[in-house]
Amino acid sequence: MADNCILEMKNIWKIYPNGVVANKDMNLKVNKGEIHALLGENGAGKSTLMKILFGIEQPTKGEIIYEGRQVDISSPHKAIEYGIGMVHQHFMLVPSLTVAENIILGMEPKKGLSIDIDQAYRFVQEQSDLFGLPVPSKEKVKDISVGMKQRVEIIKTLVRGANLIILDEPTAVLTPQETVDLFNALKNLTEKGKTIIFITHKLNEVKEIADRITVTRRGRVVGTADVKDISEIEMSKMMVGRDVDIRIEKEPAQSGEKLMEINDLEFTRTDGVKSLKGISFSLREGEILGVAGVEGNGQTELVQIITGIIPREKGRIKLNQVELPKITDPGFCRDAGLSHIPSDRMERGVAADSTIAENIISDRFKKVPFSKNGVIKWKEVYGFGEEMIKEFDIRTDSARTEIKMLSGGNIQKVVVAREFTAHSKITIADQPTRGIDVAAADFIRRRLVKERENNLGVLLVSADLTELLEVADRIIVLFKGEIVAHFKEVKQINETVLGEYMLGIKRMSSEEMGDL
Amino acid sequence: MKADKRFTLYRIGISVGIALLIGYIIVFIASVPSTDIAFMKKMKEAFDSANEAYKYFLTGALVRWRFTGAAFNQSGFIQWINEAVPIIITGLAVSMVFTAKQFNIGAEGQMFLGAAVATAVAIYFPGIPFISTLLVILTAMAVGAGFASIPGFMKAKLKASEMVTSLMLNYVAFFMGLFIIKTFLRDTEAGSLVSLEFQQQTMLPLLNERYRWHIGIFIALGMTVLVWFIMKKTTWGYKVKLIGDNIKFAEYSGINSSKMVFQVQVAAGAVAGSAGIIELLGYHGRFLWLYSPGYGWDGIIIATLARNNPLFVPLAALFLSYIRVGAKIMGRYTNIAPEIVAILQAVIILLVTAEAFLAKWKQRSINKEATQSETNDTPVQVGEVR
Amino acid sequence: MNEMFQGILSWDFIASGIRVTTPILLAALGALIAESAGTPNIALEGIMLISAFIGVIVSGFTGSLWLAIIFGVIVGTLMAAILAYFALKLKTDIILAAIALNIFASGGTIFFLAMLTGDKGSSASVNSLLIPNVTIPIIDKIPILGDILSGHHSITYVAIVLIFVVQYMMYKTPLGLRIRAVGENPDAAESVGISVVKTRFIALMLSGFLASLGGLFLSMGYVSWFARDMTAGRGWIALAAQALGGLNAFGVAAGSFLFGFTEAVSYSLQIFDIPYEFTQSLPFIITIIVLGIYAWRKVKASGKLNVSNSSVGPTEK
Amino acid sequence: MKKVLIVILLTVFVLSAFSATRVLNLINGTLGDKSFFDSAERGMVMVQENLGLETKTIEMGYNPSEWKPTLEDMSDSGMYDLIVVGTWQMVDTLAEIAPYYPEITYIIYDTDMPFDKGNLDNVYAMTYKQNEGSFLAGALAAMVSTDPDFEYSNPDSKLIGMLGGMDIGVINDFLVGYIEGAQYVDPEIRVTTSYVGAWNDPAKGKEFTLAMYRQGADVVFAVAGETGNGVLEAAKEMDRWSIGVDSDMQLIYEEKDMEIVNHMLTSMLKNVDQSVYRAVELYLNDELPLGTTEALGLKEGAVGLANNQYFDKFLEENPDIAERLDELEQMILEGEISVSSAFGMTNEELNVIRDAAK
Repeated sequence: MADNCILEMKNIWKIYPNGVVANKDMNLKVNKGEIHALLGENGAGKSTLMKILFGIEQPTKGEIIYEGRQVDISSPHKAIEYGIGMVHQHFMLVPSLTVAENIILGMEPKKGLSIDIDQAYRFVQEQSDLFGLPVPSKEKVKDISVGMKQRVEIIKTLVRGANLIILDEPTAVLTPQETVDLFNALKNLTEKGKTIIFITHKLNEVKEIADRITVTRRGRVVGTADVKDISEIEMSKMMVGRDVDIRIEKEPAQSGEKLMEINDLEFTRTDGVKSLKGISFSLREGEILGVAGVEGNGQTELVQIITGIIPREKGRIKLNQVELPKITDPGFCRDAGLSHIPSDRMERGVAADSTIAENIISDRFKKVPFSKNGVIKWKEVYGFGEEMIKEFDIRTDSARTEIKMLSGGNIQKVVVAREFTAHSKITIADQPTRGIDVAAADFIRRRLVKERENNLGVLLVSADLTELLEVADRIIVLFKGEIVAHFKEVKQINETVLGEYMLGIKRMSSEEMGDL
Repeated sequence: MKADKRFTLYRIGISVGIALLIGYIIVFIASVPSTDIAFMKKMKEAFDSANEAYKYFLTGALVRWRFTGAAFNQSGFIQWINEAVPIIITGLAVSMVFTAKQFNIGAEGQMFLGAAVATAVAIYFPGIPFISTLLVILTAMAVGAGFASIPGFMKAKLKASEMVTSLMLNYVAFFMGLFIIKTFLRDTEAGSLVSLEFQQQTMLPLLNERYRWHIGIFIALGMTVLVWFIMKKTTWGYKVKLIGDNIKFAEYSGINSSKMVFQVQVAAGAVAGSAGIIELLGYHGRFLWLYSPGYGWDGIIIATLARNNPLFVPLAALFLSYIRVGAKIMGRYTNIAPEIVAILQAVIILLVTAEAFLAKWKQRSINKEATQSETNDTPVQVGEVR
Repeated sequence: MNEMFQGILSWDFIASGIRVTTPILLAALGALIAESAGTPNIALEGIMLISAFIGVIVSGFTGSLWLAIIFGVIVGTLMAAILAYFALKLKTDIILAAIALNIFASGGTIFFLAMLTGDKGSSASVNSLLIPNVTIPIIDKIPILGDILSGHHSITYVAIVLIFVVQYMMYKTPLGLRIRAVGENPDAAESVGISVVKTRFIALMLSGFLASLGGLFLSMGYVSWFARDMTAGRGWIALAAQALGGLNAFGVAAGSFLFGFTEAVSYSLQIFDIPYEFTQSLPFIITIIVLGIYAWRKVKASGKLNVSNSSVGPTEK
Repeated sequence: MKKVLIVILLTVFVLSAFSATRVLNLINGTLGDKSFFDSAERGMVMVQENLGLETKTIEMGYNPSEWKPTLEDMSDSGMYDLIVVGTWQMVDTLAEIAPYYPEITYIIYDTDMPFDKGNLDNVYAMTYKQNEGSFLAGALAAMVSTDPDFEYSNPDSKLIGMLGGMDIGVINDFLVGYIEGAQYVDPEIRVTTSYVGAWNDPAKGKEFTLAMYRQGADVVFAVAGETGNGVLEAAKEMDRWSIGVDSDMQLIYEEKDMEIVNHMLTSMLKNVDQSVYRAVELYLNDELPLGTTEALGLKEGAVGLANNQYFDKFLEENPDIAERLDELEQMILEGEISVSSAFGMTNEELNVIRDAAK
């Protein structure tokens, strides 16, 4: 067993400059040729540990032993030299370059001083044949699908001679079918002698593919085990430290008046792709409408148009009986009674250098009691901030803490605290639980259900099909800018059914869909 | 985090120290005599004259060194305060746009053109004490605001880089200002291109007649409090901070970012517009700049040193003007050119803004704090780091 | 009136335009490389100034033209390396660091000039050398073509060649590919083992190298001495030229020539009764207008009006 | 006897040690312009070398905000007995400060002082009749421009030029003399003028001059301080003529670049150096007419064309030009020609003169 060990990370500590302790004395042992799952909630420290292994971050303390020798991985360049490759959660690709250029970047074949581009295409062709992962080498990366991008990423690490491949939550953006393809490819790779570390927080995937697991929690390693010796329940206990009641109980929907009406919505992206092709649907009081779809099929545009961030090309939107103007104005939408939990909290949901309280009042600072005659009443603002911290269980010592000092889950709670206390009739929740720990996610899902019980409407866009099936009352599926399916009875379907529609394998007729 | 603020202070202190040390070394090298004498003697002489130069540099603004001994240097002190006035104002203006993360560096042009146009009012409007002074300053502010609206508009509506446009406009403002003075306001009796003299009653009251200590410093401090209030206590200031912190978030929260970008640039332009005319009203009594005096650029240094906090702006400006006055006094009494102060300024800016400078030291202390609290087993936030 | 057109239409005018363009072009190409790497270099002004100064001082004190050129280029590149060190290693805001270097260049050159020559205004008392003009043998004899093509300063020819070299480097060589990758997605570059810091260091140093050639041209060709602040905003204008031309060397060259010729026209416009303040503002006003139109077209194309989507100009990273 | 001698010597020594006059020269710009301020500095060197006085020069730079504190601080320091300043730009400042320091004597050159306002009994002012000297320069330029014998002239275009640093009184005083001199010799000659707007931008000076040469000017008169150096470069590059100003620029450039010297006709001297030296000498002899302004012109030798070896050779080769210049100079000295002055002219009056020469 011991001589089979390819990697050992010993007593790793990582303290970030902002004081956040991501890794506390973590240990990890990986055997050659296995698929080793690194399991843990977001914020448990598994991504940081892998960043250290790949040389992106430097450990504060600790040592790494790779193939029997102690190594100092000071940069990704070093890691690649040792034969360590990593496929990141957010793809590390240059959109305006071609697939081939992305793959050969840093190891360009040369003819004289220039890049030998023909040689590059040949090389990419050879390699993708070798590993059975075909890619369109002359296309620009910005034009290819998510699954394809991931393939490019894997080839990128393989052509650099990676023997140990780290995959950081690779299935998060994939459809079930694409996930199956990926798993097959991974098994194929281990047969060729490659070792794989697989980061995830999805228990079913671990069961399906991994040989061994290491579970992490709050920056510490809880334990390592063979997958066949451990049940999902045990795993989840190790992950969370307590039993989690995964199912959310809820009453059947009592839908009332139409809150939001979308009519024949169209949008064309700057690259000329028509990403919304005449979408119509409505949201009623007291229901959660789920929107499913593979990323890039129009969900982002849909949400951004409804919330007034980008202008629509055609179509009409009514919020609470108010017609939305053509110009972009998120403020108008808010005034019309719309709340919005954005998909990327750091991009749009918070201001990182501002305090928690400042973030929570961003949509209501003009109103009493937060300001009067244009002068902000900071006492009221911070008082309210403290209230929200209590109500939404934000883990921090004060409302004066800057957002950047919080963990992802707590940041999302700040966003949610603002959006759920805005007293809006409609809430658009775009990937509301992405990348946060299970407890926080659970909390947010329950709040969404509570909104619905208060006779408000929620539009839930999520890539997490389990979440959709659990929380939504109705689900529509978007494929290439069109609604291809509508499920009125969510309880009767499962992930696989949804996946078929999401990939465009099946499509409902308008009669089947019924009244949207 | 406490460590954060503490290390910012350390960093500023150490940066200033390093800058002064580098300056000393340069002065020392410049002081080595070229005569053919023994090495040790040369070193001794250089050491003596470098010390002499630094004595003037560090204390000259406050102390007058005579053969008979030291005395308070009233003129140096007043020059120090007077010179801080325009750069406090431009520092405030720059800190406003920087808070909104707008790289508008047009304060120089706004200040110059504002002063040139307001000169007309100062010459021709009947000299009513206080009222006409106020009117002159308001005119300069209006001109500064108007001129700032060009890059503001281009950024807000056309998304043209405000840095390039505001820079180009500095040149335009300079030439327009000179043109206005030359064509309409020129004193034809004068042997140089200067405006007619201002109305006597329009001039700022003096605290000290002899050395022309004018009340500009109080105007500047008043503006500091005003800008501080606006930026920290009003909804408008909150909006400015928000668009600076994360403009997409501000838009998402319902703030009209284009409007705010435009407004903050115009508001800062108004502040900057008054910087030049206040000095003219207090000190010179007419428009006499043939070269742009560079106060807008100084504003950038000061806003940086003050970390865009209006309350720190006067401190930074007083610091800058202190070392400048010191350097000039040094230049008068020794052979060291006062331009050495530019080298010090550059070193200070580079080090003060270097986030990673002393970071290892800081990290060590943070690590210590963090591991300590870990071993004490108090709960510590576990963070996802972006 | 007549003389005016004589002035503009003469071939000397074209030569004048090319001469005015040369330093701007070199610095603008430097700006292009730095911008492509995602690290805008606004210290070009200071780098040009320092190189102009070093060239004059070294040639004056050693009498060697080659030493002057070598030192001028080395010091200019070194300035860019200092910028890179502070921006990339010590995490100073790159724009503030560059402003600091510009302050250093402006005051430092005067300080050292006074220290070395006793004068604070110009290096008039230093017998500095000139980098020679080049006469192309046969073409020189052809009437009009000869006037246009031959007899320019050596650095001018170098600058013209560099337009192609830079374009080739950026779009055909591994280094160019890496610089663009680092500029567009540094994480992606890092993930394949390209050192982002190193690549940006190289890009900034290349930009410093190009700008320092522009500086040497100013003091050893355009005129034959160093004068305080003699760059007179050319480094800034180069940034504007780059903003006009985007990330394409030919576009940037076109932007530089637009600026150079506008300025040359403004010299000739002197002869009219137009106040010189107007003619001298002309190049800047035209730049603003062109930038405005360019930005407006981009806005129209993208159809988005929020500031956060801004994608014009050098502040973008 | 010997003892007495020693006592006397000692007394003289001690007295001189305490009373040795220290002279300060404040430049409201920078040195290195090779013309105006450098000339003043030469005067100080002469004072030091010939009169044995201790001197110091401070360059105050071009920012007016620095000037008054410097003058004030140095007056206050008690280290100097005699302070020399120059140009009109220092008038207000000096008028304000001089009354506070009656023990110090101030000399100001190239400008008048408001003596009628009183209280300035420790100030002596000198002005120069640059219009007289420029008259000769203009005449010379016109003759050279229209004479087909010169390699660098094009007699078809009756056009000469002047590059001014700024559109201000002193410079226009040069211009008026220059135009009148040129038109006196040839009424058809036209004079083109450019103002750079800066005293220290030779690169721009060069481009402006090139534009004038392109337009057909044969001779350009550089009246722009340091900026004017660009004129000399341009003349060399385009093979045309230039005329220097204030200092004898041919002598300054002869070591550096003979090509430039060969393209210069001469320089119109404004002998700041000699006049400053003269004033200091008068001061030492207690003969300085304090409280007054002296206007120094051709008669006093304060202005005029530089008579160096190059110009002498030129005049030798062109005796008719030499003769005509002599004649004109005599006429000015005898008052037969009275050259107008730009001082006190309104913009309109000035434009009339300028337009007449277009």
